[in-house]
Order: sequence, then C-alpha cells, then structure tokens
Amino acid sequence: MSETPILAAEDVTKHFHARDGVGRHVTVRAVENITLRLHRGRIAALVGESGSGKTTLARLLAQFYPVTSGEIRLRGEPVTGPDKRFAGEVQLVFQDPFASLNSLRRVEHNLRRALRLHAHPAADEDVRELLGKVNLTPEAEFARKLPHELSGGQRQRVAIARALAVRPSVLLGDEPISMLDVSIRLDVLNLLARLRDEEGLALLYITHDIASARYLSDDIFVMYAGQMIEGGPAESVIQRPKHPYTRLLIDSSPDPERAAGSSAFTVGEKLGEPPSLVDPPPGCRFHPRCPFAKDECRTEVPPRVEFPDGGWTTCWLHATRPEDTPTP
Amino acid sequence: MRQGRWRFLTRRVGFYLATAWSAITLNFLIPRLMPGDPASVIVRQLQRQSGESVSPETVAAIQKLFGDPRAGLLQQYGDYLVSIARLDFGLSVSRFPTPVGELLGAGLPWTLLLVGTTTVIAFLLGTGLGIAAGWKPGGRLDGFLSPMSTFLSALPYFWVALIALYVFGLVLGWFPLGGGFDPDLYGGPGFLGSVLEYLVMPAATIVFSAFGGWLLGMRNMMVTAVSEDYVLLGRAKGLSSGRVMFRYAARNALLPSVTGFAMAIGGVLGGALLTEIVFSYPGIGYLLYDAVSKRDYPLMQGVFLLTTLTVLLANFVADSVYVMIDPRTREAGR
Amino acid sequence: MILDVKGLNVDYISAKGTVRAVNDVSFQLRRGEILGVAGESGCGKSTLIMAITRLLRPPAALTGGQVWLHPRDGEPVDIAARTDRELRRIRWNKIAVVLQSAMDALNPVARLSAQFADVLKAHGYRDVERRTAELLEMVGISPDRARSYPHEMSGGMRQRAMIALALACDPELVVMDEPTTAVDVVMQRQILSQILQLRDRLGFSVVFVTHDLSLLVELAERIAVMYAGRIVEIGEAAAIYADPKHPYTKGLRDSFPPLRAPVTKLSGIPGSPPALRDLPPGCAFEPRCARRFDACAQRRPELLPVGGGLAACHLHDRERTHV
Amino acid sequence: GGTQGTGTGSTGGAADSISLRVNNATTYSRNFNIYSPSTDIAPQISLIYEPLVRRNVFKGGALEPWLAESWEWSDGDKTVTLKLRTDVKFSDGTPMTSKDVAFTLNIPLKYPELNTGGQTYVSAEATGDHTVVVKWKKPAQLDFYRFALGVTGFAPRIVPEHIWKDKDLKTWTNPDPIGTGVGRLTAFTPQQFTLETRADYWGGPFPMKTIKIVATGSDDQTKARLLKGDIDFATISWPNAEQEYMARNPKTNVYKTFHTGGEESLLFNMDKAPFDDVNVRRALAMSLDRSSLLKLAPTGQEPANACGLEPAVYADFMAPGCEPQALDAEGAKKALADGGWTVQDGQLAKAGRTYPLGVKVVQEYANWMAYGKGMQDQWKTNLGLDVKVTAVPEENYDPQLNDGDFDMALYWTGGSNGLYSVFTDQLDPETYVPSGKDAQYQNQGRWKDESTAPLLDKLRTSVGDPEAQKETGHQLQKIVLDQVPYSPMFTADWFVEMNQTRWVGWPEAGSTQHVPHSGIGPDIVLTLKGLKPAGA
Amino acid sequence: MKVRVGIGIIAFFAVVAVIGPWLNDLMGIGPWKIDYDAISRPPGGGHLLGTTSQGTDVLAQVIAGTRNSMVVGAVAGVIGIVLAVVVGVTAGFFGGRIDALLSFLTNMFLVLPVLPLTLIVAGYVQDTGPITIALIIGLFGWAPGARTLRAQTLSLRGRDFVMAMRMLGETKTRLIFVEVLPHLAGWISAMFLHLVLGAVLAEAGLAFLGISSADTVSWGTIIDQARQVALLNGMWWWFVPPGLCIALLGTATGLVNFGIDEVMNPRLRTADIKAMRKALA
Ligand SMILES: Nc1ncnc2c1ncn2[C@@H]1O[C@H](COP(=O)(O)OP(=O)(O)OP(=O)(O)O)[C@@H](O)[C@H]1O
Ligand SMILES: Nc1ncnc2c1ncn2[C@@H]1O[C@H](COP(=O)(O)OP(=O)(O)OP(=O)(O)O)[C@@H](O)[C@H]1O
Ligand SMILES: [Mg+2]
Ligand SMILES: [Mg+2]
Repeated sequence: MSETPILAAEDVTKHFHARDGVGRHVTVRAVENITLRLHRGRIAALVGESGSGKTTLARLLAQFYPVTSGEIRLRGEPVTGPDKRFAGEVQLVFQDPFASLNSLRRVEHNLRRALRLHAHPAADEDVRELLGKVNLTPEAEFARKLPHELSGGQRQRVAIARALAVRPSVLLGDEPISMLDVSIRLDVLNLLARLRDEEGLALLYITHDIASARYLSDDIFVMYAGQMIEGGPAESVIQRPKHPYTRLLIDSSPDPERAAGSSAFTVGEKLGEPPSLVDPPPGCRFHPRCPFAKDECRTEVPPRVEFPDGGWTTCWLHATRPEDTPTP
Repeated sequence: MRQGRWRFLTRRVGFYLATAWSAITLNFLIPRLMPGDPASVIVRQLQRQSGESVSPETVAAIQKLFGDPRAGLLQQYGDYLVSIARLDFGLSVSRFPTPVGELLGAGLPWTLLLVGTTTVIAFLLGTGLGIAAGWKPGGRLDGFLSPMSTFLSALPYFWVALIALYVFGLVLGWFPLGGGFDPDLYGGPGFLGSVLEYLVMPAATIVFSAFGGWLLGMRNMMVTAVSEDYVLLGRAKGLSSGRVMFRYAARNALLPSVTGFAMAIGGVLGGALLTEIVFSYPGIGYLLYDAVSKRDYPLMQGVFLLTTLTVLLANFVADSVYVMIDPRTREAGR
Repeated sequence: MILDVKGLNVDYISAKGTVRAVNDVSFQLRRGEILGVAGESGCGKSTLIMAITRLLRPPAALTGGQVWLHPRDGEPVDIAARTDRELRRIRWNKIAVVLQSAMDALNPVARLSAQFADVLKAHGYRDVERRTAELLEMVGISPDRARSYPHEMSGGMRQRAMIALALACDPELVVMDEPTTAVDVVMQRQILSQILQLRDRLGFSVVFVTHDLSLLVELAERIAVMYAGRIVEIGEAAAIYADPKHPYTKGLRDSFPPLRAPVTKLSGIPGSPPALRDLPPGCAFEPRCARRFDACAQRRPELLPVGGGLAACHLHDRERTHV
Repeated sequence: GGTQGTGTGSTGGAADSISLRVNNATTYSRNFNIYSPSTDIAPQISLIYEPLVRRNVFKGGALEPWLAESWEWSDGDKTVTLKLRTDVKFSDGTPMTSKDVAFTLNIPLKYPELNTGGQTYVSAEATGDHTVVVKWKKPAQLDFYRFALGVTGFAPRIVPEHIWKDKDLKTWTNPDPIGTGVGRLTAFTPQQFTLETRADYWGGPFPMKTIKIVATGSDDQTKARLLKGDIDFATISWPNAEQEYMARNPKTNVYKTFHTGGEESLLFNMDKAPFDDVNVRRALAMSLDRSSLLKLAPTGQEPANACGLEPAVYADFMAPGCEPQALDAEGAKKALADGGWTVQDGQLAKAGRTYPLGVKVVQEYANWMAYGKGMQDQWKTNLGLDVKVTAVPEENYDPQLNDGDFDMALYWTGGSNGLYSVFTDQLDPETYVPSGKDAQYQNQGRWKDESTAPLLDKLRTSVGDPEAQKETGHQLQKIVLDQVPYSPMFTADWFVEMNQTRWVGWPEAGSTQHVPHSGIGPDIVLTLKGLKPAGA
Repeated sequence: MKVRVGIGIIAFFAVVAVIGPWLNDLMGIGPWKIDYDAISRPPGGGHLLGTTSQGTDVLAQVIAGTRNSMVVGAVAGVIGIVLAVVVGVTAGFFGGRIDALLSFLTNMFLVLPVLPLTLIVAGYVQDTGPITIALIIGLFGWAPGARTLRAQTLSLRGRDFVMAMRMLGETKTRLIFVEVLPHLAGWISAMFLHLVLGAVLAEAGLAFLGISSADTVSWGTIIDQARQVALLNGMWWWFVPPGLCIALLGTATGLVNFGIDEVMNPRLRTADIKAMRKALA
C-alpha cells in the first residue's frame, strides 16, 4: 500500500455554479475535500446514495472538468489537463452501454480509433486481440457488428475493450453494470476482476449495489453528500460498518438471506432524504437522518478515525471510543 | 418561482433589445444600398401615366425634392435613430408629403384583422384537427387528415388565392374582388358587414393553406404525447377519454404549439404580403410591396421596422407565455 | 381470490409479422397477496401488466385468454372481454397501477392536487382535498406539497406520491411495474416498507414486477418467473429462493452476489434471451441452459406442479411420472 | 349564382354617379397637395384643380383656353399676358382672381424644389383683376407648353391663395381640397373617394352628381373589376381586350386605343459596339415582324412609322417613305454582310470578336414582356442571333437607360408635344453623355451625330413657321429612317376601357378633340361632361 | 410506402430537371418557341398542354421551368443547410462565447421577417436569375435549421459516446465529423427537403412579386405570367400545371419528411392499424 498510487485525488473539491429554482446563482458543493488513491492491481469501490457525488469524483479523476481545489495526481505527478498522455493512462467506462457506443459505427471502428490515437498497431489482429480479452468470441464476427446487434453485456464489453485499447493503467467504471440485466452483470464483473488480476489494472468501481461492491472490490469507500465518510477493506466495511450511514446502506440493500421466506420486513423509521448540496447541514452532514446524532454532530465536522482493521470513518460516535463499534 | 420567471424574462429583454437595434440598423442600411432612387421612380411613373417624356427641369425639381439617399450616411444614421426614438418615420415618398406613421396607422388594422383572424382560425382548426388525428395515430382520421394537410400546406397560397379570386370573385361573383370594405358604405351602418364580406375570401385562402401546417405539427406532438406514460395513467385512472385526450395528451402537446402560435402572430404583418397583393387588401403587406416598388425608403423602413418589432414583441410574449404555461420552465431559455 | 388470469396471449402486430410477447400466461392472485413477477428484460413483464389492466396500446393486442377480476362486492368481471367504457368504473376503483418512472407517469403540467382531484372526482369522492391530504400523509409526504408540480419534487417523493395516488380510490388490486428501479437503495427500502405497511393496513393485493429477484424474495409471498413471454416457474417466494425448480430461476438467483455469506465466484447465465420472433421449437431457455438434454430442444415443457409450485421444465418430467 | 352587384363603386342602377380608375394605387392617401409629384396620393386630375390652358393632342398639341380665356405674346415672345375667365369660383364660393393665379405661379419660384412642372418663367404678376403677366428670359413659346401639360399636377393649376398662403407646402397634405374644378370632395376612404359635381361650375352643369375615383391596385384587379362592371372608366393597356373584355359583353364593354403621336421604339446604345454600326442597327430593325409581335399582346397598338412621326397627330408633317418597317430578313442579312458582320454560334462576330446582344424591357408591362420574347424569337429565326431578354423592374429601368447600362431597350419616343420635342428627346447631340454618366432622360441612345444639332435648332426657332417646321422635320425623319438611331416599333397609345351600362356618349377615335383618358388634365373634364346616362 | 412515393416524385422532378432540355428537343418543343398559329390554344394537337397567350408551349415551359425551380430549390437548400450546419453545429459543439455569438446571430435571423426582407433585398439585386434568387433565399432561410441543429449538437456533445471518444483523445474535428454529424443526418436531410420546398415556394412568390429574370422560366414565372392573362381567359391549362407541380413536390417532401421524422423519433412510428385489423379479424 505504500507504493505510489497510480491515480489519486488529493483533497479535491468540486463546486458547480448553477441556478436554483428562483433563478439565483448557487454553488453546488458536489464534492468536498476528498482523497482517493487508486493502486495497481486493486479495485476500489465507491458507494453512496444518488447525488452523493460519485460521478463527479470519477469525472474529476478523468479530467472531465477541472477541480475547484486540491489536485489530481498521476503516478505522483499533478496533472494539469486532459492531454493524450493522460488519456493513455486513464480511461472511463460509462454507465449506459447503449449510449456510450456510437450507434452508427461498427465495433472495430471504436477499437481501431482508440488504438490509432495512441499510436498502437491497429491491424485486424490487434482488434481481435482486444475483443478476445473481453471474451467476445468469435472476434472477427464481433468486430463487424453494429451496437444494436449486441446485447447490453456485449456492448459493455466492447466499451471496456475500447478503454483497454489505449493500454491504460487505470480504469474508472461509473456504475458499469447498473444498466445491465441481472443475469449478465456477473459476466462483466468477472471480466473486470480478471483485468485487475491479469493486467494489473487499477480500478475504480462506482455502484449502488453494495453486494456487488463486496463481490468485486478490494476496498470500499462510502460517500455521503459530497464527502467521503468511510473507507477500508471491503470485508471490514460490509461486515463491520462504522458509520451509521454505511449501516443504513447495507441494511437497505436487498438480502434474501436475511429474510428469506418471511415478509417480516421491518419498516425503517422515516429515513428522510439526502441533504441539499447547495446548503448542506453543518457539522456531520448525516446528522439530520442519523438516529444516534449527538450535539457535536450538529455543529462540528467529525474527525477522521482510523481502525485497526484498515478501515476509517468520520463520525463522532467513534471519535471518543474508537475501539468499539456502537451497537444501536 | 415567479421571481425566476422574471429573471428569465429580463435576460431575454437584453436579447430583444440587441436584436431590435440590429434590425433598426439593417433597416437603415438596406434601402440605402439599393439602386434606383425615388426621384427616378416617380419620373418613370409620370411618364408611363402620360405616355410622354418628362422635361429635364421637372426631373431636376423632383430630384431636389427627395435628395440623394446615399449622401452623408453617418449623419443620416444619427438622424434616423433620433427620429425612430421619437416614433417619427418621416414623410413617405410615394405619397409625399403624407407622414409614414399615418400610412402605417391606416394599414395596420387591416392586416391585423386579416392575418390576425386567419392565424387564430387556422391555429384553432389545425390544432383541433391535429389533436383528433394524433389521438389515434394510424387510425382512419389520421390516415386521411395527415396526407391531406401535407398536400394543402404544399400549395403555393397566392396561387390558391388567385384561383379563388377567379372562381368565387369573378366567375361566380359570390365575393368582392378586392379591397377591404365597400367604400360606398364607409362609416355607414352596413360597413362592418361589408368588412366581413370582403374578409371572407382572403381569409379563407390563408386558412385553407395554413391550417395544414398546424395540423401536422400538432398531430406529431400529439402522437408523441399519446405514447407518454402520463396519458396511459390517465386512462388507467378511468377518466373519460375526452378528458384524457384534452387534459393529459393535448395539454402537454400544445405547449410547443402555443409558442409557435405566438410567433406566428408575430409574423402576421409580414405574412400576408402575397394575399394582400392578390386581393388588393389595404394592409401593411401591400404597403411594403408598394414601398419597395416605388423606392419609398421611409415607408419601407417604417413597414420593416413595424414588422420586426411585432415579431420581437410576439417572441417576447411567446417566451413569457411559455414560461407561464409550462411549470417546468424554471431554467428555460438555455 | 381477486384475480384469475387464464391463458393470456398478447401479440405485437405489424405488417412485418406478429410476435407473441405474453404467451399462454395463467395465474391466480389471492386477496391481500403480493405476487412478484421477475424476469430478464424483454421477457414480457410490462406487457403482462398492461394486458391485465387492459391498457395495451397498438401495436399490442390482447389476442386470447381471460382476466377475471373478483371484486369483494359484486360479480366477477372478465376484464379482457369488456369495452373500455365498461371498464372505466372498475379502473382505479378496483385496479390501480404504479408505473416505473413517476416522473413520466405524473402529468408534468398539472399540480399534484389536480391529479388526485380528477381521479377522485371521476370516482365520486366528495371531500377531495381532505382525501388528498390523507393519502399524501399515508406515504409520508407533507400535505402542503399537494400544490407542487411533479418536477418540483425529488424522485423518491414522486414515486411515493404515485403510490398514494394509486391508493386513492381504495383499490383491491394494485399493479406495480418496477416502481423502485429508478430510485436508489435507501429510497427503495423506504418505498417497499411503505407498500408492505399499507397492504397490511388496507388489504389490497399487489402484482409487483421487477427484474430484481432478490428484492422479491423479501417482499412477495409468491413469485412468478417469466422467460420469453411465458411463466416458467411460479411458487412460494421462500421455496423459489431456497430450491428453484427451473434452471433459469436458479440462474437468476445465483446472479446476485451475497451481502453477507462468503464470496464465491458466481457466473450468472450465459448468453442472452432469444428473440421473440424466432423462438426455438422446444424450451425457450434450452440454448442457455446448462442442464439441457435432447427433449429440451424438441418439446416445449408444460407448466406443471413441482414441489409446492409450478415449473415448466423437462427435468421434472421424470419425477412426475414417478409419482 | 349571379353577380350580386355589391362591388365597389357600382352605382346601383341610377345613373347619377360614375366610377373611374385613375392609376394603380391600392389605397389613396388623403393628400391633395398638388405639388407632390407622388402618384399614390389622391389623384385629382383636373376635377378639382385646373390649369390655365389645355393642350389639344389631336391638333399636334395646339394650346386652347381653359381658365385663361386668351393670351398674348409680346417682348419678342418673352412675355405673355393672360386674360382669365371672370366666371370662375372656387368650390368654397370665393371667386378666382388674378391674385390667386399669380400666387400659384409664384410657388415654383419660391420653392424651386416644388417646380415639378419644370417651369422656366422668371416672374408672374397680377396686373388687373383678371390679367396676369408672365415673363421669361428667352423667347418662350415652347416653354409655354408647360402651362398645359396633361400630367397630374404638373401644369400650374390654380389654387386659392386664401387657403394656401400660410402653408408649408413641403409638409402640408391639403386634406380638404378647394379648387376651381367641378368636383368637391365629399367622402374619402383609402379605397375610393367621391367628388360631388358643383352646380356653380364655370363650365356648366355636369351630367352626373358624383364622381367616384376608385383605387384598384394592380392591372389584374382593374381588369377584374371592369369585367364585373364595378368601374365605368379606366385606362390600362389590355392585351387581348377584344376577347377578354369586349366579347364578354359586346353591348356595353368598349376598349379603344388612341394614338398619342409617339411610339414605342427600340433604342440602341450607340456608345457601344456593335450598335455604333448603322448596319447592325438596320439589320436588327429589319429582321422584326412588327405585326406578328403585336399578336403576342394585342393591345390595339399598331406598327409604328419608321421615321419617328405618327400621322394621327402629325399628318401634315410626314416625310415620304415613312411607312412601318416591314420584315426583310434578306435585307437584314445583307446589311450585316455590308458591315462585315457574321453570325457565329448565335452571336454577332467581326474580326475574331463576338458580341453578345441583349434587349431590356420593363418587367411590369405585360405587352413589352411579350414583345421582348417575340423579338428574341424572331431574331433567332431570321438572323440566327441569340439575344438575351432582360426584364427590368420599372423602378430600375430609367436609371439603367440613363446610365447607358443596356444594349437595346424598348422605350418611348416622340409624342404630341410638337416636332421639336419629338426629335430633341433622343437625337440632340448636345445632350450626349458617355455611358456610365447620367443622361437625365435625354438621348439615352447616345446619339453623337453633330449634323443633327443645327436641324434641331432650326426646329426650335421656327415654332411659328409651319413650312420651316415641315422641311426640317423631313430632314430629321430621314435621319431616323436611314441612320436608325432608334427603331420605332409600335405606336404609343392611350388605352381606354369604357362601360356603357350606365353612361354613353364616349369619344370616338378620329372625331374627338380630347383624349378620353382618366388621368389627363382637362380632357377628362370634357369627356365626363360629354356623357349621357344610358337609356335616357 | 409513403416515403417511397415521396422519393419517387422528387426523383421524377429531378430527372425532368436534368434531362428537360433534351426532353423538349425530343418532343420538338421549346419554352420560347413561338407558334404564331397557335396562340392561347387549349391542350391537344401539337401542344399537349396547350399554348400560352404568347404562342409558347405550356408543356415545354413547365419542363424547362422544372429545371430552374429545382435549381433554385437545390441551391438554396444547399446554401441554407450548409449555413445551418456550420452555424448550428459549431455553436452547439464549442459552446461558450462562440455559441453565444452564433446563437445571437441565429436568433436574430429567426426574428427578422424573412419574406419582407427577401423582397427588399431581391429588389436590390438586378436581373434576378435563379442562382441569385437561390442565394437570397438560402441566406435568409438557414436560421431555424441552425437552431435545431445547435440543440441537437448540444445534446449529442454531452452523450456518452462522444464523451468516450473524447476520453480517448479524439480530435475535435473528428469528433464533429465522425461522431456527431452522422447522427444529425436525419435532421439535416429533413431540413434540406424543407429548405428546398421553401425555396421553390419562395421563388414562386418572388416571381409573383415580379422578382425574377425574363430570360429564365420557372414554375413561379409561369404562374406569374399566366395570372395576368390566363385567369381572365379561363386558360386553366396554363395556370394550373405549374402550381400543381409545386404542390406535388411539396407533398412529396412532406411524405419523405414524415418518414424521416419517424426514423428520428421512434415514438412517431404509428402502429400498422391495417395489419392489426387484419390480424384481429
Ligand atoms: N454540471 C453540473 N452542474 C451543476 N450541478 C451538478 C453538475 N453535475 C453534478 N451536479 C450535482 O452534483 C451532485 C452530485 O452529482 P453526481 O452525479 O456526482 O452524483 P452521483 O453520486 O453520481 O449520483 P447518481 O448515483 O445518481 O449517479 C448532484 O447534486 C448533482 O445535481
Ligand atoms: N411496440 C412494440 N412492438 C413490438 N414489440 C414490442 C413492442 N413493445 C415491446 N415489444 C416486445 O415485447 C417483449 C416484451 O416487452 P416488455 O416491455 O413487456 O418486457 P419487460 O419484461 O417489461 O422488459 P423490461 O424489464 O425491459 O421492462 C419484448 O421482447 C419487446 O421486444
Ligand atoms: Mg452517477
Ligand atoms: Mg418493463
């Protein structure tokens, strides 16, 4: 873990300027003071509710837009803009495989362009090799296909192959399977896992689906309202969530084991909605929804607390007695 | 909410002002870049009318009277802006020395009447039929109305107007041939009746060739709307199909049409040019045609300015109306 | 019993040819029961829902079967055989629907209150405002939001408003087509618990469609699994999860990584669903099935009782003959 | 369905009213400022304001009394003393005196830019109650014609001083006109205005009570209205009027043409090769069949005399051999050969150069358009030449001709203003300006032959001497005939449509002493006065 | 089906436009050839569609007119569409100041009353031949198209597939030409047809207003000439054909656009009610 991360967001913040319902200029604090490091051969999962800033963070890492503050580093070097060298190292896989391929272009067009742009040989066999890497066989046949002739899973694999064509060292996946049918999601997940293992890629896996995060990733990071509130090795986060929000996420996820056969579905309290990012709550941003909220939660930003199992969180519940987990 | 709309509208006002200025400038330049000057036009007409040539002294006098339209452009531009600000459009050349404002004032009501009513009727008719056609896409009504309106909207409307004039005006004699009213009844008790009578044919030809466009537009919007989930839900709610058709489908499909309608109203002044000419209708369109053919710069400018400003105004109204009727336009105009 | 669907067929008809999107579907729904319908995309779940509510639009047409609704008071009605006009009285009163995306299903240009009002009025409710407030409160929305337009509310709120709207006329059956797909897990959990709670309180039955089998296991009493337009297995939720009889069901179940159990490598179902236009002559799942054998490609398996439920798979032919 | 007779201007049976169309305005403005040269203002012809003298077109343009009873020249033709009628009253009852006349005549002196009549006198004074003296710097018999010009507003027409004196004539629109004419404005709408005839008109009572002047817009509209019987009297050129108008109702519909004494000619731009060669001009003129051309738009015009004078007006002055140019394809080819010209690929060629040819016509004139097309066709057939026809919008026509921006063009020549005017318009070398310079409506063909100048001088100075006029006239006609500075094509005519349903007694060509033209000066007064209600 | 009929009609006119002169020669007629013996002759005999009052053959004129009308349509269409694409796509793709400027220009042209402006400007140009007319019409007609294309480009620019190619380091030019433009093909072709028809109609309108060239014959000039004489004489054979040609061309473009609309907006694709009735019967 001490080796230099391949791609890192160091204390980045992103504010958007927009207009609110009344036409006023407002600042959307989409991402605030986040540090995230991606290492070779490791998969980091990023989970969180809708609107918590996951996509924004991924796009910051991909240099879609500049950071408001902080720094994106590639192999320890600060990056200044999306140049070709950067594109050759970092690639993004989009959520919607139906939208991320040009419906008018054949599979090979996508791959060949990617190869050419980065001065790699782009002969037929190079294209076929890429398709082979993502298990699209027979390769020659797939190379000639148009997107609408492919299933969602196949398309997502083409998109991944396209990203791989530049021979990146980092792959950023923004919910790469959420649009896919359940039956083929695993296929794509397994592919990503294989790429990590075989190519040594560093991967960021963004998802709503905590179970799949656990299945795929080495580390899990949890975002809430633009902030990172917990992180650590996958198992430790899932089995021993430290932040009440992480716990809420896990408890909300469908889990057939938990209740199989019965519909003894305990109705949660009014869980409220995520806060506005224009005018976030002071202190811990989760406090309005937190059943354990204390006074300091409402006023002061909680400190970061590290745990022996490699995990960490920012929560007042642990600030004083870091060694044991609260049992509400 | 309300405040947001205002903000949006005030931002638009900036655009309109800039456009108005550009139009005014363009308006100033165009006639001056045209060849031929009013004096020679007038001489030409005198000559034609009398069938004999006009003396050089006369020509000199006329040229002196109207001046050289290309002299001292900058000075003229300044004067022009000042007089526009004072709503003074100068004296018409072809009707010297009648003020342009007076002519515009005389023509405006007629055009508004003719094109205003026809635009409204064509809109209502087209939209109504469009709703009906789009409600059951591919159905019998749709299968008949859509191709028909495609054909109708492709007819050159002055051509239709000429045929109408010939058939209904001359051969059958049902309607008067031209003009806006019966001058013998002017101001008298039968005047309004005669205005209507004179309106029928030009109005009918405009409606005839214009409603198809509305129909097609509305039909397409309607077809799209009908496949929306909220229309499905309307049906699922057990509401009467009329209610679903109007409150759910048409109400949504209508939004773009309303903007289109307001813009069409704005195009009213320029839109009836050909019809007004065919039917010698005493409106703005004819005035412009006259002005162009007689190189009546001040009149041309007046008409063009009036037309442009109405379009701008209508666009502004369209914007405002849209903001008012579509609750979703918090952040419109992007 | 509230709903009895018998041999339902729905075709998509075009000049190019006809595809059968719902094929000989039969099932029954008990009063107060939640029936989950699961299946991959395109297997005909939405089409089925539209058929039992008679909301099909061209080019879809109901080409066979019956949909008997047994209202608490009054005669059973075959929804499939009634005219639109006749159905108007039943709609929303007896059957209400919740669609996948509330954003699309709520009329964007009408206030929430108006959308409640028109259905309430259409079905003879008097105190429209009070009822609206009551309904909104039921799903945890403050009644003063009634004057909002749909776009002014968050996704979760809209979806809950949708559910409140569905319950407006105290229906006996609520049909839900993926009501939580567009919201995230936390909101999904909230909505599901609300549905359960309200069902317990009001006693309506639910047909709940989703492609997320793991969700149904927690929510539904019984689950029907669809594949290529047919129900391939139907049974008690727990049984289906614990011991799926159809390889497809099993494949679906195994597509969900566990949340707590030890992680093992999973593989989903290979291949993709067949095109409805040219289905294989035998079992539609045969090309993707790991346990296929000769018969599978030749004969289409019937939906027959296996264990506590029904399954359409030749694997069980032998068991049955043994019995 | 039948005609319901609701049309504009229909007089509903009783023949106490007449409707006339004067010009192609869609709408009139209530603007009776007679100093406005504009055409879309309310036209008053001489029904409201009248001139001092009238010109008799059919007598070679001889001047006849109108408001002036008589006039006498003195001071070597530099002074004229006008004696006014004593029985003239303005329509507000005020008698017209010499003061009014002097006031009127001084307006162009005071405002040179309102000198739309092109007057050249230097002073005008009232010397008695009914006498006015007008003075020129040079002998002015010819200039005096301008007191009688037929066109709207251009002759000095007498206005009442008591109304006009304090007005700014450059902005005043004179909405309530008071004049000496027979009509008093009683109703004004933009589409039509009504004049009531005065009982106290000096010219005696009129057969009709009201005169309606109708704005009809285009020629098309005018024709339609004539056909419908809405209008009693109009003057537009109507090709095919025989079938389209007369034949529809032979009893009542009458279309006539009256020669103006001028002609429509083919101008050549003689500043430019190949038109500087008389052979080319002659060839082009000879290869046209004028009577065939007229079939393409039978307006009633006739082929014009080849030498620039028309017998309808100038019978006494005609030179021999002046009959219309007949088609002579062989002669034309020979003329080309004489000049050393050949035709190559449809173009005139000489010494290795080719010359594309073009002819301009006014777009709005349907007959000219047809003639243009016909000429193109005939040049092609007879000489193998491709000539491009360009239709120029009316408003651009004169500037282009004045600038010499043309090869050939149809244009008016001659007229009824006397011999001098006939020839000086196009043949005065003193008015020559090169192409590209403004010819100011004179000599647009760029005629440079100095031998013409002394002849024109002679013509001008011998106005009172018919013999000298005749002889010089012959010489000039010969120039036109031989040199073809322009080629007369068709007679220029007044085209008149008359409806006899309500009014009869319209003038006949040949016997009338005034043109029945709705737009010309006192002639209209004479025409209307001579009418009788039909059936009376 | 509809589309095929539409394309058929358009193709027919296009072919006539191309081979028109040859066709006329073949039939031994010419638009300017004057038959002094057959003036104002109704259809029949040597003149299939009769003759004009000037002895020219109506059919020959209509055939010759097809070429000029189509040329005006095509040239104006090309100019209009090129401007629309350049302005709209540039504005939409680059955004920012360029967009602000171009949008302003577009909006301005949108609100300027086009017909009056065209009339004024056309009056300025002398001897307005088909190309000039086409130029004017094209120059004033691009704005609505540009607006639509801008909106479309704006949405395309943000689409994932464009983003993905940009992530790869694709150049802007290639992004525009290879990724974005092909997706606008439907819009562009529909717009082009619309512009063509608009131009043909506008040309006829201008001819009616007297803005045309005497040396060219187009459907518009035929109507203009005919109305002066033909209407009063009931010479329908002269007046009707050119108008019908325009209407036919318009209907054809309408039909094709119907089809294009349906391709671009799948929700417009209507169910085949006939097939359904048959299947359900
Ligand atoms: N370009 C933008 N302008 C203004 N606000 C933005 C912009 N992009 C994102 N936001 C806001 O930033 C916040 C975070 O958005 P983001 O898309 O990163 O969330 P997310 O976690 O990816 O959500 P989801 O799970 O729904 O994809 C949201 O409130 C969003 O509205
Ligand atoms: N308008 C249509 N025309 C032809 N076929 C259609 C049409 N709509 C749906 N289908 C077909 O009907 C089948 C069933 O579609 P349906 O929408 O019911 O599936 P679904 O199970 O709801 O899928 P999803 O999970 O994606 O919502 C699909 O195979 C689809 O291709
Ligand atoms: Mg996201
Ligand atoms: Mg569905």
